[in-house]
Amino acid sequence: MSGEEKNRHPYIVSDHTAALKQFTRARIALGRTGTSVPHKEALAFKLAHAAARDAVFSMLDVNALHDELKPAGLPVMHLKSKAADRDQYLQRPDLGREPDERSVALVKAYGCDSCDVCIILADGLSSEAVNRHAPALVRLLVNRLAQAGFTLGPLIIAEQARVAFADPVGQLLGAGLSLILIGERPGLSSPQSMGAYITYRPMRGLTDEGRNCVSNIHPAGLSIGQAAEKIAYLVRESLRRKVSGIALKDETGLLP
Amino acid sequence: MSGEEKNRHPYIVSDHTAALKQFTRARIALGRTGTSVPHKEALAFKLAHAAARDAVFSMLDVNALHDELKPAGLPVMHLKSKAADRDQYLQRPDLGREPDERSVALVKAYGCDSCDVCIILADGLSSEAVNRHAPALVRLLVNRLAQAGFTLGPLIIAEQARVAFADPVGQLLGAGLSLILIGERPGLSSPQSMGAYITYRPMRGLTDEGRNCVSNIHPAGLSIGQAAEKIAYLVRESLRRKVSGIALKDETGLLP
Amino acid sequence: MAYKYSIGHLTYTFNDLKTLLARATPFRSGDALAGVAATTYQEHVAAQIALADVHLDVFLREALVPYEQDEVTRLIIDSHDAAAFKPIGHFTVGQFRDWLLSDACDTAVLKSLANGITPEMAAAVSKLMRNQELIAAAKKCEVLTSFRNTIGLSGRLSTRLQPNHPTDDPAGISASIIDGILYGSGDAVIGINPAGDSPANTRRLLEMIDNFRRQFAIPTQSCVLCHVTTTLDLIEKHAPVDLTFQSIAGTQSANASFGISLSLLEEAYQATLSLNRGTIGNNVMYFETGQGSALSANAHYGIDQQTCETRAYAVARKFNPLLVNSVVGFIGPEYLYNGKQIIRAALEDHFCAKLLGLPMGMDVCYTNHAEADQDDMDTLITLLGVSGCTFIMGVPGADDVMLNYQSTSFHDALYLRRTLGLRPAPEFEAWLVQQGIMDRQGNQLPDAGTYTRLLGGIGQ
Amino acid sequence: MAYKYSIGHLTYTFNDLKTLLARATPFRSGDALAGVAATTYQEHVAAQIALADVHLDVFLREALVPYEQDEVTRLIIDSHDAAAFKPIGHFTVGQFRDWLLSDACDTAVLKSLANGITPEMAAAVSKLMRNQELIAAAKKCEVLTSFRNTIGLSGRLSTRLQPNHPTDDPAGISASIIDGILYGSGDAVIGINPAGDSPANTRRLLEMIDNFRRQFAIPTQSCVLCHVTTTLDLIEKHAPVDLTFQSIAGTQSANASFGISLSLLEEAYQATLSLNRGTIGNNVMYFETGQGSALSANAHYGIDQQTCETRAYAVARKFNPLLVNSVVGFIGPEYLYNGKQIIRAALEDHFCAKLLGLPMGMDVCYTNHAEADQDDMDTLITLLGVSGCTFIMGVPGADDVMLNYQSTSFHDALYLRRTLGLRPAPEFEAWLVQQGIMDRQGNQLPDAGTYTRLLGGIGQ
Ligand code: B12
Ligand code: B12
Repeated sequence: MSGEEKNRHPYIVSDHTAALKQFTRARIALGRTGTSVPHKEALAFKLAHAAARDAVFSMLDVNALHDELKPAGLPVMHLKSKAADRDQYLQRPDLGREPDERSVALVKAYGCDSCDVCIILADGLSSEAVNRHAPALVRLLVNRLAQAGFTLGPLIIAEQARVAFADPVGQLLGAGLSLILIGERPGLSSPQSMGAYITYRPMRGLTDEGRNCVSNIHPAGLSIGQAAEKIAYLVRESLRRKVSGIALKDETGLLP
Repeated sequence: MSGEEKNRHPYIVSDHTAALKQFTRARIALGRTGTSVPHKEALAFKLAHAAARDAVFSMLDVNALHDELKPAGLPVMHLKSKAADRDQYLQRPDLGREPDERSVALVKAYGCDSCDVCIILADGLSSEAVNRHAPALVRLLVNRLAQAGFTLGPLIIAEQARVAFADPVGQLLGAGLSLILIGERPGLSSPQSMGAYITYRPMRGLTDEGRNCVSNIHPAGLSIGQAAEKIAYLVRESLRRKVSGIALKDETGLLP
Repeated sequence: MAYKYSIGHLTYTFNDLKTLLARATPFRSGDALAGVAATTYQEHVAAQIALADVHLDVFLREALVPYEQDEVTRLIIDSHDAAAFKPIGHFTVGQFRDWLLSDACDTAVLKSLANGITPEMAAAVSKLMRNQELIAAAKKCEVLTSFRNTIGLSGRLSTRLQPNHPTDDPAGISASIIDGILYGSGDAVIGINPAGDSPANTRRLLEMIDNFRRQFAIPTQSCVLCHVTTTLDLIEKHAPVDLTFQSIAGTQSANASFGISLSLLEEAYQATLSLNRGTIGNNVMYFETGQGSALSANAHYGIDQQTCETRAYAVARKFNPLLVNSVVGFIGPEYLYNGKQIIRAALEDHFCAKLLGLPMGMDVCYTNHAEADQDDMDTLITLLGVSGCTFIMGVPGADDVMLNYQSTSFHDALYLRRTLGLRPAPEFEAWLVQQGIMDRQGNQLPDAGTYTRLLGGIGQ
Repeated sequence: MAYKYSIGHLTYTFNDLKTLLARATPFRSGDALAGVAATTYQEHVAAQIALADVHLDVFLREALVPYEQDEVTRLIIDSHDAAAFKPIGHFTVGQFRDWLLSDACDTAVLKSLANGITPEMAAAVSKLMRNQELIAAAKKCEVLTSFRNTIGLSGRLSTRLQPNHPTDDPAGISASIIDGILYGSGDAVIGINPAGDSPANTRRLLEMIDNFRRQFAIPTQSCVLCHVTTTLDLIEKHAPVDLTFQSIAGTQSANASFGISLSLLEEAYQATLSLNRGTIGNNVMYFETGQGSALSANAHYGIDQQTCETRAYAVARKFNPLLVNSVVGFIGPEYLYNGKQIIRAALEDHFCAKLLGLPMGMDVCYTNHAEADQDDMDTLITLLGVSGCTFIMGVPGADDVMLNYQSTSFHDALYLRRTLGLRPAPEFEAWLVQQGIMDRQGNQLPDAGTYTRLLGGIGQ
C-alpha cells in the first residue's frame, strides 16, 4: 500500500514488512483492517483462485510437446491412462495410475525390453506446468544422461496420469529407473509447478517410500538448470546404489 | 423412555411431558442427554429424513389413479408440465407451471370451452400424497359440487406440476375456478401431505394472493371429509362472490 | 451505466448496476434460475473487483427498479438519511468493506450509520465479504427492541417457540408450547403458523396463548402468523393481538403477490400500535423474509435474490419491528441448492439486516428436497451464535409437523446457549429461574412441579 | 459376524464390523472411491441404527485388520487400558454416545477414560454424532502438552507458523517468519515443510530457526518437516532438532508406504527425547495425519477412511506428541470432495483425537482441484475455534507457495482469537506483550521497533 493510499484510508493498518517482499512470493506484508486482509489483496487472492482452478483443467499440448521434444533425438510416444476425462481423473486416482489398453498395446508393440532410464511427461494436476517447463528440462537431461552412458527408452507423453503411472509403463519397458515429470497441483502463486519423481526398478504396485522427488520446478522455484542437476544426481546415484526412495538422500552440499 | 431404560441410563434426562404426546405428533418429550437428543430419537429422525427424501422422488401411479377416479364419472386426462424429470422439476419451478406442448394440444382437442370447476391432481413434491389421498377426496367433491349444480371439467392428472400449473390449464378449459390437489413438500412426520389450491378465473400469470389454500390433508391432519367440506365451502363462496385469495376468508365457525 | 474489468485479454462488461451486483454474488441456484448468475468463476471475481470500485453514492442515483414503478424503491430513496450517510459517502464499496471491518468501526458508529445505508449498499458490500467477515461485522452490530421483554442484547440469544400443528388443534399446540417452555424456549415470541386461514380459528389460538401467558405472567409475546388482512380484521374485533405478522419481499410486485402493500402494512402497524399491549416497549411487528420469494413471484426485475432480499429489509425497517427473520432454507433447492448456499445466504441476510438496524433472527432450516441435513444446520447455528444472531426458532425435535421442513429444536437452542455462553432475554431468564425451569447458568432443572402447573393452565 | 437392520420389507445386512462402520459413515468421496460407502441414504441410516446397538467390547474382539498382519492393530489391542475402559465397558455405541454428551461426562472423566478407548470405538461413536455434538463433546476435552510452552489450555488457540518457500530459501523463509511473528503466530511451532529433501538443506534451516529463536528468547519450538529418517540422521549429527516430525497413517502397510514403522518411530522418539531440549516439558513429536492416505496407498483393507484415520491416532498416542494435526483437505477431492465433506471430516478428526487424548490441531485447508473456497474455511475455523481446537496453521495470506494449497492465514488466527476471545499459549503471549507486538487483549500494536530488531537477528 502506498503512503498516499494509506493517508486516505487510515483505518488500514499497513505492515512494516514490505521490504521483505523481495525475498519471497509468499503473501506477506498484506496489511490488515480489523482482522481482515484489505479488499484489494482479498480480491487478488480470489482472482488467483480462479486461475488455479482453471489450471487444473488445462490440457497437454501434445503437438507442441512432440515438436519441442524432437531435438532430444528420441522416439516420442503418446499414452493415456484409464481415466477417460478430467472429471473422472479427479475422482479416480486409481485409474490415473494405469495405462489404458491401447497404451499397453502401443508400448508392447514398441518392443523395448530394457533401458536404463525411461522418461515420462505427465499432465498430473497442471498440464500447463508440463507444457511450459518439461521440454527444456528433458532436453537437458537426455543430454546429460546419454553423456553419462545411460540408455534411454522412448519419451512418453501421458495424459490423465498420476505419479504411479510410471510403474507399469516403466515395467513394460524393462526400465532400470523411471523418471516422471508431472504437473503438481496448482497453487495460487504457482499454478504451473512441475515435480519429478524417480523410481528404481519401476513395477506395478510400488508405493511412494520407494521413490525420490524433486519438486517445485518453475521459474520462481527450482530453475530448469538446478532441477536437471538434482535429477541427474539422483538418477546416477539410484542406478549406482540400486535403490531409490527413503534410502537414497540428496547428499549434495551436505556439510561434513 | 421406559422406567427400566431410565434406570440403566440415569444420564439421560427424560421429560415429564410424555403424557402430552397423545395430542400431537410433534416431537415433544424427547428427553435429553446434555443438550442433545438421545440417540434413539436422533436416529429415528434420520430414518424419517431418508423416507421424506424418497417421497420427493416418488411417482404418480397414473393407472391406479385412472381406475380410482372412474367412479367419479368424469373423463380423465393425463398431462405433463414442461419439466422433463424430477431433477429438472426441482430446479426449474417455472417449467413446472406450464403444460408441455402435447398437453396443450390434448386440452385443446378435448374442446371444453367453459365449466364452473376444473379439478387437477398434481404430483407436486410428494406424488405419494396424491396417490393415497386424492381419489377419495375427488370422489367426494365431484359429488357435492355436482349436487350443488356446478359444471365440472375433465379430471386432470398432471405430472411434474406446480400449483400455478392450474392457471394455464384452467384458462384453456375456460374454467370459472380451478382446484388443484397437489403433494406438499414432504415432512419428516407427514411425507404424504396434500394441499388444495383454489383460484377464481384461472389464467396464466396470476400469483398467490389470488388463491385460497387448504393444507395438510392427510390422515394425521385434515381428514378427507373435513377437507371436502372446507374446499366445497371455498369453491361455493368463490364462485358466488367472484373472487378468491386474500379477499376470501374461510368464515366457517367464525364467532359473531 | 456499464461497468468493466479486464483480466488478461478478456474484458468483462456488466451493463448496469444490477447486473454487476448479480454477477458479483457467490453462486447460488436461484440466480442461475433467474439467468443472472456469472457464468464462470472468473467472471464472478471480475464483477467483484469492478464492484469494489463503485462509489456508494451511485446506489442513490442508479435505482435497480425504477422509482416511478416501485414503492419499495421510493421508500428506500425517500427515507434515506443523508446526514447518517455523510461519514461513508466518499467510500467505494471496497473501501466501505475495509472500513466496516476496521477497528475504527465499532458498535456505536454502526448504530449511528444504519439509516444512511440503503439495502443495495448493504448487499453490495456483503458480496465482497467472506463468511468470517460477515460474522465479525455482524457481531459488532447491536439492535435492541422490546415489547414485554428486551430482545437483542449482546450475549443473549432468544428463541421463537413454534408449536405448529397440522390442524391447528389447541391441545396439540399446547402440548408443544409446554414442552418448549420447559426447555427455556419462547422469549422472542410464541408464534403459531396456522394451517388453516379461518379467522375464527386464528382468534381461538390467539386467545389460548394469551390466557396462558397471562396466567403464568410470562414476559413474552404471542403471534399467529396468518395473513395481515386477517390480523387487521381480528384487531378490529378486539382479539388479543400482541404482534402483527407478515411475510414481506423486496419489490412492490412481489409484495403484491403476497397480497400486501406498504399502505396495508402501515394500516396494520397503526392498528397494532393502538392496542398498546407492550409493557416495556412498543415494537409490534414481526416480519419474515427469505431469498427467492421475489423470483418465485416473477417480480425480481433481473436483480439477484440476495439484493432483492435486502430490499425487503427497507420495508421491515419502516415499521420498527420487534422481530425480523429470514426463513433461509425454507422454500427449496431452486433458490438455495444445498447446505453451503443456505449457510452463505444466512450469514449475508443476518449481516445485512443488522447493518441496516434490524433485529434479525434466523430460521435455520432446510426442506427435504434440498441437499442439506442436520450437520449443515449445526454448522449454521454455531456460526450464527458467534455472529450474535438475535433469535432462532424452537421447533419440537426440529421437525415442523405442519410446515414440513426442519428448523432448529429446543435442544439446538440449549446447545448454542451452553456452548457459547448465551442467555435468554433478561426478563424471560428471570422468569425461567423463578419458575424453577432453569438455573442462572442456563441449565435445565429437575422438574419442580412446573409441568403440572403449566398443564393446569393450558388445559382449558 | 454379520449385522442387520430391517426397514419395512427391506433387510440391510452388513457382513462384518468394518462394513458396518463404513456404511454408517456420512457420505464422502473417498469411501465411494474405495467402494465401501452405503449406496443409499437409507442404507446409511440403517447401518447407523445397527451400529448403535453394537457393544463396545466387540471392538476389542473383532479386529478390523488381523492382529497377526498389522502392527497398528497389535498396538491398539496390546496398549488397551482395561481399567480405564471399565466405566464404559457395558455400553453399546449408542449408549456411549449418549453418555459422552451427558452432563455426567466432564473434562476430568474424559481424561481418565482416554486410554480405555480404542480408535475404532472413537470412530464408531463419532459416526452417530451430528456436527454440534462433535463440537460440544470435543470442547469438553482438554489435552495439555509442553516443550518450551504450554499447548492446549482451554481458552487458548495456538498456531503453527508455516513459512514455506519453493526453494527453501532461508531469506524467503525468514521473511515469512518475521511477518508471522508480528501477527502473533508461531506458538505451536515454527515449522517448515521443505521442498527439497537434502539433509544439508534441512540442517541449514534448523540452524537458522534455532538461532533466531535463541536470539530473541522466543518460548516456542521449531521443526523442519522432512522424512523421519532424515531427522534421525541429523540428530546423530547434532543438528538442533526440537521436534521430530512424521506423517503417519492407520495401517502398517500405509505407514510402510510412508517409509516408516513403529520401531523406526520409536527410535526417532528416543533419539529426540535424549536431546532434552524442552524447557518446561518433553513432548517431542509432531505428527500429521489426514483421511485418505491409507486408501491412496491401497492399504485400507476395506475400512472407511475416517476409521483408518483414527487408527493413526493410536500410532501418535504411543509417542506422547507435542502436536498432532489432521491436514484435512490437503490431498484432494478424491477423498473429501467439497467444503461440506472437509468440514465434517475435520470435526470428526478433532473430536476423535481429543477423545483419545491427543493434542489435536487442524490444518484447515483445501486444494484448487476441490469444490471448496475461503467461505468453507471460515466456517470451519469458526467451528473448530468453538470446539476448542488446539492449534491451526499460520500461512502468509493463506496461500502456501510451496505446497500449493490454501490453509489458514495469520489474519485468520487473529479473527478467531478476537471473535472467540481465545489467546495464544501463555508463555508465548507474555513474550508477545513484552516485545510490544500484542497487548494483553490480543490486539496487534503499532510497531515499536520489533520489526527492525527481528530483521537484524534473522538476516545473518
Ligand atoms: C413454501 C410455502 C410458502 C412459501 C412459498 C414460496 C414458494 N415459491 O414456494 C412462502 C414463504 C413465500 C409462503 C408465503 C406465505 N404463506 Co405459505 N406455505 C408454504 C408451505 C410451507 C409449503 C407449500 C408447498 O409445499 N407447496 C407445494 C408445491 C408443490 O407448490 P409450489 O407450486 O411449488 O408452491 C406454491 C405454493 O406453495 C404457494 N403458496 C405458498 N404459501 C401459500 C399460501 C397461500 C394462502 C396460497 C394461496 C399459496 C401459497 O406458493 C408457491 C408458489 O406459487 C405451506 C405449508 C404446507 N405444508 O404446504 C405454507 C402455507 C401454504 N402458507 C401459508 C400462508 C398463510 C402463507 C402466507 C399468507 C403468510 C403471510 N402471512 O404472508 C404467505 C403469503 C402467501 C401468498 N399469498 O403468496 C399457509 C396457508 C394457510 C391457508 N390455509 O390459507 C400454509 C398452509 C401454512 C403456513 N402458515 O405457512 N409460503
Ligand atoms: C499431496 C502431497 C502429499 C500427500 C500425498 C497423498 C496423495 N495421495 O496424493 C501426503 C500428505 C500423503 C504426503 C506425504 C508425504 N510427503 Co508430500 N507432498 C504432497 C504435495 C503437496 C503435492 C504432490 C502433488 O501435487 N503431486 C502431483 C500429483 C499429480 O501426483 P499424484 O500421483 O496424484 O500424488 C502422488 C505424489 O504426490 C506422491 N507424493 C506425495 N508426497 C511425496 C513425497 C515423496 C518424497 C514422494 C517420493 C512421493 C510423494 O504421493 C501421491 C500418491 O502416489 C507435494 C508438494 C508439491 N508442491 O508438489 C509434497 C511433497 C512431494 N511431499 C514431501 C514430503 C517430504 C512428504 C513426506 C515424506 C513427509 C513425511 N515426513 O512423511 C510424506 C511421505 C511421502 C511418502 N513417502 O509417501 C516433499 C518432498 C520433498 C522431496 N523433495 O523429497 C514435498 C515436495 C513437499 C513437502 N514437504 O510436503 N505428501
